[in-house]
Amino acid sequence: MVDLKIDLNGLELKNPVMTASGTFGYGEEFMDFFDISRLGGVMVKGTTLEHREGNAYPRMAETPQGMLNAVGLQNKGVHYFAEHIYPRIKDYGTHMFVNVSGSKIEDYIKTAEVVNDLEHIPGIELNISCPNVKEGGMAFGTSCPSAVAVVEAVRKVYKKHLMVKLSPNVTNIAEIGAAVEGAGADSISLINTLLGMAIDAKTRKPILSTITGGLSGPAVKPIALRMVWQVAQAVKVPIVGMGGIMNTTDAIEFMLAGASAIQVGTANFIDPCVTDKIVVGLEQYCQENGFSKVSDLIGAMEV
Amino acid sequence: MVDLKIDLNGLELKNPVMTASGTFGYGEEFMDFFDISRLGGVMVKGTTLEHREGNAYPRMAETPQGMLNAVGLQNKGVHYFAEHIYPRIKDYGTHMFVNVSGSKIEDYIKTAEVVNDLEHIPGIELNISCPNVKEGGMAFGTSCPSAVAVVEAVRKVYKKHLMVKLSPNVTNIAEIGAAVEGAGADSISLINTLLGMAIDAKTRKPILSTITGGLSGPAVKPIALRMVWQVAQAVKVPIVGMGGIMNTTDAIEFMLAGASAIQVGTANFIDPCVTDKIVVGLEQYCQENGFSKVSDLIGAMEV
Amino acid sequence: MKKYIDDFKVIKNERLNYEYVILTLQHPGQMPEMMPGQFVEVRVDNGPNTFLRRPISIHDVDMEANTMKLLVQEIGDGTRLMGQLKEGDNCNLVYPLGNSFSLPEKKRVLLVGGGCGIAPLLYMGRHLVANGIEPQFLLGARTQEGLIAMDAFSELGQLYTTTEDGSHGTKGFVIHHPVMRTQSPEIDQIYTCGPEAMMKVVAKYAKNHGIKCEVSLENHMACGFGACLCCVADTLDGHKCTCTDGPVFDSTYLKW
Amino acid sequence: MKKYIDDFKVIKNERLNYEYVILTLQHPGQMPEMMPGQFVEVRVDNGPNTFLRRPISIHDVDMEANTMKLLVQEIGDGTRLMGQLKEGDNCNLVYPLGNSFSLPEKKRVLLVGGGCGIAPLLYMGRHLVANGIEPQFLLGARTQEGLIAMDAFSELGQLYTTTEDGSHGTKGFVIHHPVMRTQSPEIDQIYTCGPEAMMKVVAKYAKNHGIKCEVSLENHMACGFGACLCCVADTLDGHKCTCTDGPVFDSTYLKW
Ligand SMILES: Cc1cc2nc3c(=O)[nH]c(=O)nc-3n(C[C@H](O)[C@H](O)[C@H](O)COP(=O)(O)OP(=O)(O)OC[C@H]3O[C@@H](n4cnc5c(N)ncnc54)[C@H](O)[C@@H]3O)c2cc1C
Ligand SMILES: Cc1cc2nc3c(=O)[nH]c(=O)nc-3n(C[C@H](O)[C@H](O)[C@H](O)COP(=O)(O)OP(=O)(O)OC[C@H]3O[C@@H](n4cnc5c(N)ncnc54)[C@H](O)[C@@H]3O)c2cc1C
Ligand SMILES: Cc1cc2nc3c(=O)[nH]c(=O)nc-3n(C[C@H](O)[C@H](O)[C@H](O)COP(=O)(O)O)c2cc1C
Ligand SMILES: Cc1cc2nc3c(=O)[nH]c(=O)nc-3n(C[C@H](O)[C@H](O)[C@H](O)COP(=O)(O)O)c2cc1C
Ligand code: FES
Ligand code: FES
Repeated sequence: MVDLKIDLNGLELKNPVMTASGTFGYGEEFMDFFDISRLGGVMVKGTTLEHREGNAYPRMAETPQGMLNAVGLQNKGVHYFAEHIYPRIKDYGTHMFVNVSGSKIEDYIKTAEVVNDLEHIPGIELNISCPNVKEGGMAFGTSCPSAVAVVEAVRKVYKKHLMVKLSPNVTNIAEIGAAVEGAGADSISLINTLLGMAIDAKTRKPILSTITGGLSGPAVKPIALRMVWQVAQAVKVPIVGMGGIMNTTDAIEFMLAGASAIQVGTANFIDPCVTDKIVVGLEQYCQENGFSKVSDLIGAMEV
Repeated sequence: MVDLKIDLNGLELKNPVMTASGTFGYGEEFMDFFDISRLGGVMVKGTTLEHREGNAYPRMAETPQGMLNAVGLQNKGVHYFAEHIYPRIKDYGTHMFVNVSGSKIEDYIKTAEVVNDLEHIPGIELNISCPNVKEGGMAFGTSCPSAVAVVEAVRKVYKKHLMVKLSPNVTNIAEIGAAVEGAGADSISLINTLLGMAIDAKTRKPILSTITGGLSGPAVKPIALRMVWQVAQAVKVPIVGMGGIMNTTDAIEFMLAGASAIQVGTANFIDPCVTDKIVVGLEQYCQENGFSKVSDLIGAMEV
Repeated sequence: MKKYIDDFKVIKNERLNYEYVILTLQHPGQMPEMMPGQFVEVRVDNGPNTFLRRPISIHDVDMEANTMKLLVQEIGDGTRLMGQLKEGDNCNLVYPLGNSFSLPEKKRVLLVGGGCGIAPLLYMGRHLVANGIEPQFLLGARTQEGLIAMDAFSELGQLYTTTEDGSHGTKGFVIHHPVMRTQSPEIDQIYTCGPEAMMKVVAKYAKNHGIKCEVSLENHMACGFGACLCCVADTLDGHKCTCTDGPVFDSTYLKW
Repeated sequence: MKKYIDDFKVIKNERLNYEYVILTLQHPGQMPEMMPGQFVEVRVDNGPNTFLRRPISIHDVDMEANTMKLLVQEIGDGTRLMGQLKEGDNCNLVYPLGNSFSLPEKKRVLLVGGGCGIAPLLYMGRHLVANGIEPQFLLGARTQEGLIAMDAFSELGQLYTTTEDGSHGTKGFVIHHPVMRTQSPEIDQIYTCGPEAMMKVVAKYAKNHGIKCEVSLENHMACGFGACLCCVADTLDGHKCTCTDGPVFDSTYLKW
């Protein structure tokens, strides 16, 4: 009887649980495990204008309660996506969002234009925060002017829900949140990965081919929660929180800090059914704690 | 037979292993456990001009492979330190450094002046990165001009080794490292804690009295390593690396990334003898890997 | 008192009920002296979600057998992992930590406990007996289920109980027990440990009756031995560390 | 093939030597079919230093007993914790993952393994036998100690060994074994799994002799089922996931 629906600035999610880009493929890898139409939304992998091979192997290092990745936006490009993947995934019964990445503003615009024409894609997540590519990526997300420039440019061509994903590798994330809101974002998601590094003391070499990579998983949760809370106080648009969510309790914490919805990333690798369990868990929590709507949790932390 | 000595820009450490400020008291708490004169150095707690009561309880939250603290520089002030604590600790047989904190440049200067007169204190660590105080603290460490201002001011009055401790809560730490080097730092230590937050989903309240606190422990190690590596490439002065060091292997990783010495913080709480073990472990590693001097490890990562 | 760090051997894990166990730990050699009210910091191995040590009171000590007992209430990951320790497992302790209960000036004392807060009271009871003082215990719980280790206490002195549902002893909270009314004129000192709400009520009662009262706090700790300053209590002299200046405080010294 | 996530029961932990164990895991119900070359992702519980699952090859399968075997080499925290699993423990698996070895077109095959890379070759050997093909195994190790599970292999076919120190079989690396010279004209297909250096030499040898060669890679993985793109191998078609397009690749398809 709990109402799990979330209003994401006009876009309705059946519940607040989404998957994070780059950690859920196109959803297909998870279909053996559970019915993905039960999710509030799926964020497909980082999609760029052109085909990208990504970075060289090794791309992964395990860290204390976390992992570093340096995938580097491997994907076949947005045209391939529109032609070959979109037809397959459009009827999955949940919102399939596209995570749009690029190295130049021009690329972001063109990619967004292509996705804009895909009827069943309700929105994009503008990734201005990828730490794993040489040009662009995170650079856009680490200063207000560049963040505003790319968001404004995409806003002009993209007519549906425009979510903007922030980088945590900044001094003042609230400022950048406010700037992208001003530039036309419909919602703000955070956090992308924190720039980190791992060294093998035996070989005395970096573990990743790219030396540095993006840190995700429970290790970053305290930072992510803090940033969600800071941004929630600085903007009016809804926030989609993520960073280290492993279970229902974590998801609730993000909502209490101010997130309207949450994304689960790394946890999918360890328990491919985790998102389904969180949907169930949120309903239970609301029931047990007398919340008739899950949306009552948003920003409900008592300071 | 391994030479463990480190030249910290003219100041000799008997080995690279130091303790981190705020995690080792004045060393006395650890004397039952091991002979602290075996350490390369001890960084005493954050010392301010005036007596400070610190923040209200609760000040601590456990997080995945880490902890948040919000102690807020509780200490009796530098005059009390000089009068009552210094005489006790000055002959501990290792370098006793003082971590100097403040809310105003004026305070930093006055505190440094007092410490400058303490013959057996070989250096200070200028804490421009404490996230747990309302005024000053981290604010100084998150922009180049303010970091430069405080370092230059203290440099004028402080004649011995001036270590400057950087905040990780910034967009570009290399830039700030270079700036404080230019302002006269003899060495640079990093990282202080990352600003984080914890919420109790049961009570729907923040766990810390201050809502946010500083994250330390293994969770932050990948970020700390990356920052040490970035700063090492941007400056010529020696670097003292820290953030999540729990054992010898971690210490080696920091040295390979470019640190001349390391500090151990949170790990002291779990194994009060950990620093002693790292001293032994470093010697062993050098022996087993054919390094006659531990200083050969500094920046020895092969890219 | 000198602090140690040692691997103890678990020689017994006695399960009292679904949430309480008593661990008996044996020192590898000659166990140093420990005082009632002191605690140990247990390293929790194999816990992906436990990073710091866990503070646990010394429940009982047997200097001849070189053993100590810990009474553990399983409330989270760390205590649950302790509850799963098996005979023969290692258990690494930093100990003994904190100050201790003082001996009373006169002979009539009451020890008031609730929940896992009864843990230090047993060892204190034994200490009192050894010093010629007859302890009286007043232990409270929600239900009969929560009243544990009764036998050990009643061996040492008179035992009174309360339960919120009346399933054992007097119905209500410890403060409602007749001993509080009838005996108060004769009580010289109260020792209390348990939920903060309970201790506050007891402390207030003691103050009103001019009875000296020592409370044992269970503030959250990162280190347990004075290195982190995380565990502070608000006292008349400002912030004091629960782990070194406490865990036992005179209740009137606390800003409650 | 449909993937599952299930709690298996450890019914046996057989220690082969100081660094190898064979775990026998039982499915709670009817175990689904699995192919040789496929692997499982083991959730490592109780590991403060292990966050991700660990990929382990399917060493053997018994469809009637609903059991599978894993051969685990203890090289780090995760595999060491697996080595400590006891009868009755749960072991959560995501399985079966990856592609599998192909059946050869002709009948003469050689399976070349080293280290824990011998793991998938046993099940493949069984599969070959079931398909009327007589496998020959060539297993290499540094010393005799590293040659394990020999009996199981020799039950299925001819077994050759090499050790670097000559303590068992031919002295040297697998590539130096006479079978490589004498039999190469007759070998139609090689299957190899083990250290990358070994596989590369074997693959080169196969190429030079015009023999089809399948290699099984052990790239580091975060998910094991195609979701993260961390495990890529460099192939003629660019980056391919070792966990879904592999772990078995035709050696000529790899950019080695
Ligand atoms: C001086 C002292 C003596 C204690 N004696 C006993 C005893 O004899 N028996 C017993 O069962 N318990 C005792 N406690 C409480 C015990 O330390 C906590 O129950 C335990 O730390 C909870 O850990 P957890 O992982 O099970 O729970 P979690 O809730 O998962 O713990 C999360 C974090 O909060 C801290 N924490 C949670 N609850 C408490 C608490 N009540 N007190 C202090 N820290 C807490 C933990 O140490 C940990 O850092 C004592 C506490 C103190 C300070
Ligand atoms: C498809 C596949 C099949 C495998 N089959 C077996 C098998 O049957 N028996 C067996 O003993 N081992 C096998 N391995 C190797 C096994 O996965 C690693 O030894 C194990 O992950 C190491 O984990 P650790 O915690 O013990 O070591 P650590 O060094 O602590 O691991 C640190 C990280 O590196 C990864 N890692 C380290 N070494 C390897 C490696 N060689 N391969 C892949 N990842 C690694 C771990 O997964 C972990 O993320 C296989 C690997 C793959 C990819
Ligand atoms: C393997 C991997 C690949 C990722 N790829 C992308 C990506 O393509 N685009 C993006 O915006 N974020 C990407 N991310 C970041 C996640 O979407 C998410 O922001 C981050 O992992 C934090 O959430 P988590 O801790 O739940 O994983 C990736 C993360 C991982 C671990
Ligand atoms: C309880 C606590 C108190 C601290 N107090 C100080 C302080 O007074 N001054 C300071 O510069 N850093 C302080 N720090 C930061 C540490 O010195 C260190 O920079 C940080 O904890 C990272 O190292 P670690 O992960 O090894 O703990 C404190 C950290 C902790 C956990
Ligand atoms: S717990 Fe660290 S000072 Fe008390
Ligand atoms: S391991 Fe994740 S895609 Fe292969």
